[in-house]
Amino acid sequence: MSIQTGIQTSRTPLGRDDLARLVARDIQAGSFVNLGIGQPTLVSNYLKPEQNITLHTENGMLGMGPVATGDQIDGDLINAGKIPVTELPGASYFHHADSFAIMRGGHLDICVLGAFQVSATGDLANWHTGGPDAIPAVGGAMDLATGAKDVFVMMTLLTREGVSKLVGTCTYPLTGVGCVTRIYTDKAVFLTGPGGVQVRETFGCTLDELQDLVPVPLTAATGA
Amino acid sequence: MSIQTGIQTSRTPLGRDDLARLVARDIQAGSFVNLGIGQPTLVSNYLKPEQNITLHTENGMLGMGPVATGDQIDGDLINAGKIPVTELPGASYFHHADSFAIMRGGHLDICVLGAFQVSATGDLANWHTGGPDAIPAVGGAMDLATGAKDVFVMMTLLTREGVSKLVGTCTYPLTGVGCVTRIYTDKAVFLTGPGGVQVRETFGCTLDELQDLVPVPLTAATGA
Amino acid sequence: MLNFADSVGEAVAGIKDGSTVMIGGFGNAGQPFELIDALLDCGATGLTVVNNNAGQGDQGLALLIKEGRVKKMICSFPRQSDSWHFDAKFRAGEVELELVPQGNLAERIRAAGAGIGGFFTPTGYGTMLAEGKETRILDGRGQVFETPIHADVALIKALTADTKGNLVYRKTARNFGPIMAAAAKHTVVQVSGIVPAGSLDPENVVTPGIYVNSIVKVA
Amino acid sequence: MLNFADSVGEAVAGIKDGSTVMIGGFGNAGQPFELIDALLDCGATGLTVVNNNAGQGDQGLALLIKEGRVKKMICSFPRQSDSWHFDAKFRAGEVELELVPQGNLAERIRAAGAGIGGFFTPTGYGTMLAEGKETRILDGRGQVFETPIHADVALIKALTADTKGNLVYRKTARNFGPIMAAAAKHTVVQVSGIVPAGSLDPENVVTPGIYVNSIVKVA
Repeated sequence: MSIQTGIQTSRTPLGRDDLARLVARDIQAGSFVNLGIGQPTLVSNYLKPEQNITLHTENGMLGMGPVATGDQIDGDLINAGKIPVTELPGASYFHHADSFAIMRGGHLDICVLGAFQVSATGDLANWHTGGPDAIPAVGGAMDLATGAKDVFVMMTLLTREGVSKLVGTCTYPLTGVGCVTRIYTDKAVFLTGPGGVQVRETFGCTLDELQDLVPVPLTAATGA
Repeated sequence: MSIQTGIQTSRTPLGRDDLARLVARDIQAGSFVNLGIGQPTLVSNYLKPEQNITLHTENGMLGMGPVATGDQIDGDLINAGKIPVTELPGASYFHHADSFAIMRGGHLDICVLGAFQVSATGDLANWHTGGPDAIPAVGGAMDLATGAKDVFVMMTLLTREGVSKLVGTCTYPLTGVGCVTRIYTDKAVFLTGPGGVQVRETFGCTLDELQDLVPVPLTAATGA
Repeated sequence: MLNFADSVGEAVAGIKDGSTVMIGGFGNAGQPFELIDALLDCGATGLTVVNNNAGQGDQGLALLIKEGRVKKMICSFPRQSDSWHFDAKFRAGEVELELVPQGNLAERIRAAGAGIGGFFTPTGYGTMLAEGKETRILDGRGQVFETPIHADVALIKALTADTKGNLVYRKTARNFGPIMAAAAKHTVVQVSGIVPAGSLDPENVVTPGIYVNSIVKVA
Repeated sequence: MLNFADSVGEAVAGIKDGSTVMIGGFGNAGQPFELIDALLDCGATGLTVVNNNAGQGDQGLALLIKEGRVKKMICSFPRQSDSWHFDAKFRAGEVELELVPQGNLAERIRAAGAGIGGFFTPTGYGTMLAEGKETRILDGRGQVFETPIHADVALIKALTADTKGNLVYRKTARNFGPIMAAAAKHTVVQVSGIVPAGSLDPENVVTPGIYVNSIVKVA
């Protein structure tokens, strides 16, 4: 499969499952990956056995398997979303400091996170609306954002109100500074980095149409 | 056994084994203890099973047993002095950072160390002669001196040249500052602390005779 | 000195008003429910509680908060669909919250047990959770100074203890147990079973007995 | 990507001149003798070596030092009765020494693996090993600022690996292996046996495979 430059690869926007399938396809074989709670969890449905991906869950496990069903359900074996899961051959358990050392020490190849906003320079906001009455809760979001070698964001490009979540500067409280390397949305895949925001591919829109939706300058990616 | 105040408890100086027996007797039942290389190792010969002492060795073990002999010798089971040892029921192994966390986190009740010099305020010098041609080597001495709840020193009171190793200020490079709580010597047991140097008991000399040997003010201990 | 308690009540009896209490568990996995219930029964109040969350539903830590025993929560994720008791107390200004990124929480607890006086970490740099904290650039990255979290007491759950206090855990229920045991002055453990010293393989001990003060078997 | 090498030579082939190489072991326990011999054979020079000691007798690390491959040693205990090669090179000014208290060595290696930018510790405070270092009073104690030790390569020895790279060790041979595996960009492990994934109990894995890059079985 070759990825061409800033091209429209789908005539329609991608649904959540298609987006998850795309992220799964882009994860290099042999990678160690943490999938955030929510939409990123869908990615696990599309990882292929031959990719030999090892999933990490920050509550203390490598080699996490699919969600547990029926007799598999074991209260002592849960993921970061507190959902019962299973273990795969070659799994390992460790305590919380060792588990976060894996994340914070830069050992995860990729983490996939949801987002409220991502800035043109890769700042991530995904933990707190900043509302005056909101009770803040952060969990492991900042450790994942700061620690993984690559941080992939999955989100819809626009809010329900039609406002771009890809922004010049985040208005929501930050999770991490300059940490996001790729943004997977229903309308396009963006690469963030020193060269500004590049568009790898679009779904159901042209690059020009995309630019009209997004308040930061876009260029076509010169390779991915 | 009751310990009286600053009294002469032996008519002669103590030999190395008698001193080791005394230290062993003074270790409270149930303690976790690290015995330094050299003279302190002798203490293990006099610990009684009913004391239920657990020995730590900083290369990565709790529950160390006696020195290995014959078929017990196993190159993968050594102590900090690199001598083959044995394991007792209830032992555990851990890596170096976890092992030193035990020492540095204040979890050992007692460590027993040799010394070149101890100051009146409990400074310890036991790792380096400071000679211009000496190659320095520190090992775990500073971690033990700084980390254990109580640091007991075992040494002869005088050098071969007859100079007191209990000093006003150490002239050798320090291992730790204000860390020593007790000094076991052939001539006396000293307690160091905010109240200055107190003598718990003497061996083969009176308190006055001891004071003549030592360049720091001594008082009789008011209790131990 | 290691103690084997006959009941959870006896195991938590020494907890004083105003104590800092670490409570293990992530979700229900590894939560020492019986010890938390005993803490509620023993009446200690004015507590600072360290836990990943701030109580769920109408049980355990949530009840402790509801009853006004908790002066301050140190946690990473207080807001959950069923954290209504914390939510109410927090909005009423009746419980203080120190919100800590989960990895900083784990590392700060680990630092306390390991005798580390403080450390720099990139986690939280440039965010509101680093406001007012010392920062510096190290290894080319902005980093935040974080300090150890010590506790008077840890209440944790393990699978099995031996008679020397060595512990093994089960699957993801291990979570905070080992680091909290090391960070607290007094560690109380509830276990499903107690075996003679020598029954656990020394290679597989997760928490050495040196970190454990009181063990109680719960049904 | 995890690689199973056919020989120790293949396993160390990528080590470049000027690399920082961590070598596991304390005394002979856990020393990866075969990997060190292969490092000697591969010819890499100008190395910074991190090990608890600085070579013993006429083998392994001592030979590497004798042959002038080691520019700098970072260790806690270089002086031993049989460390003549290091002694000679050091007195001749041909090898640099960074002497580190053993616990600081372990904690600095651990910090590198855990993403800690630096930490304060009481160990060494007020001694010549803290000279020139930043200090501050924390928790009422003088403490010294220490920085992580990263490495390009770690050479370690474990007992058994599974096909996912998970490792278990044997007795006190565990020592520096787990923390060096996490601190190095590339970790090479010599093992006595390799078993299929699923053969090691997930509760008992000491080094998860994420830290391991190359595995070679030695006789």
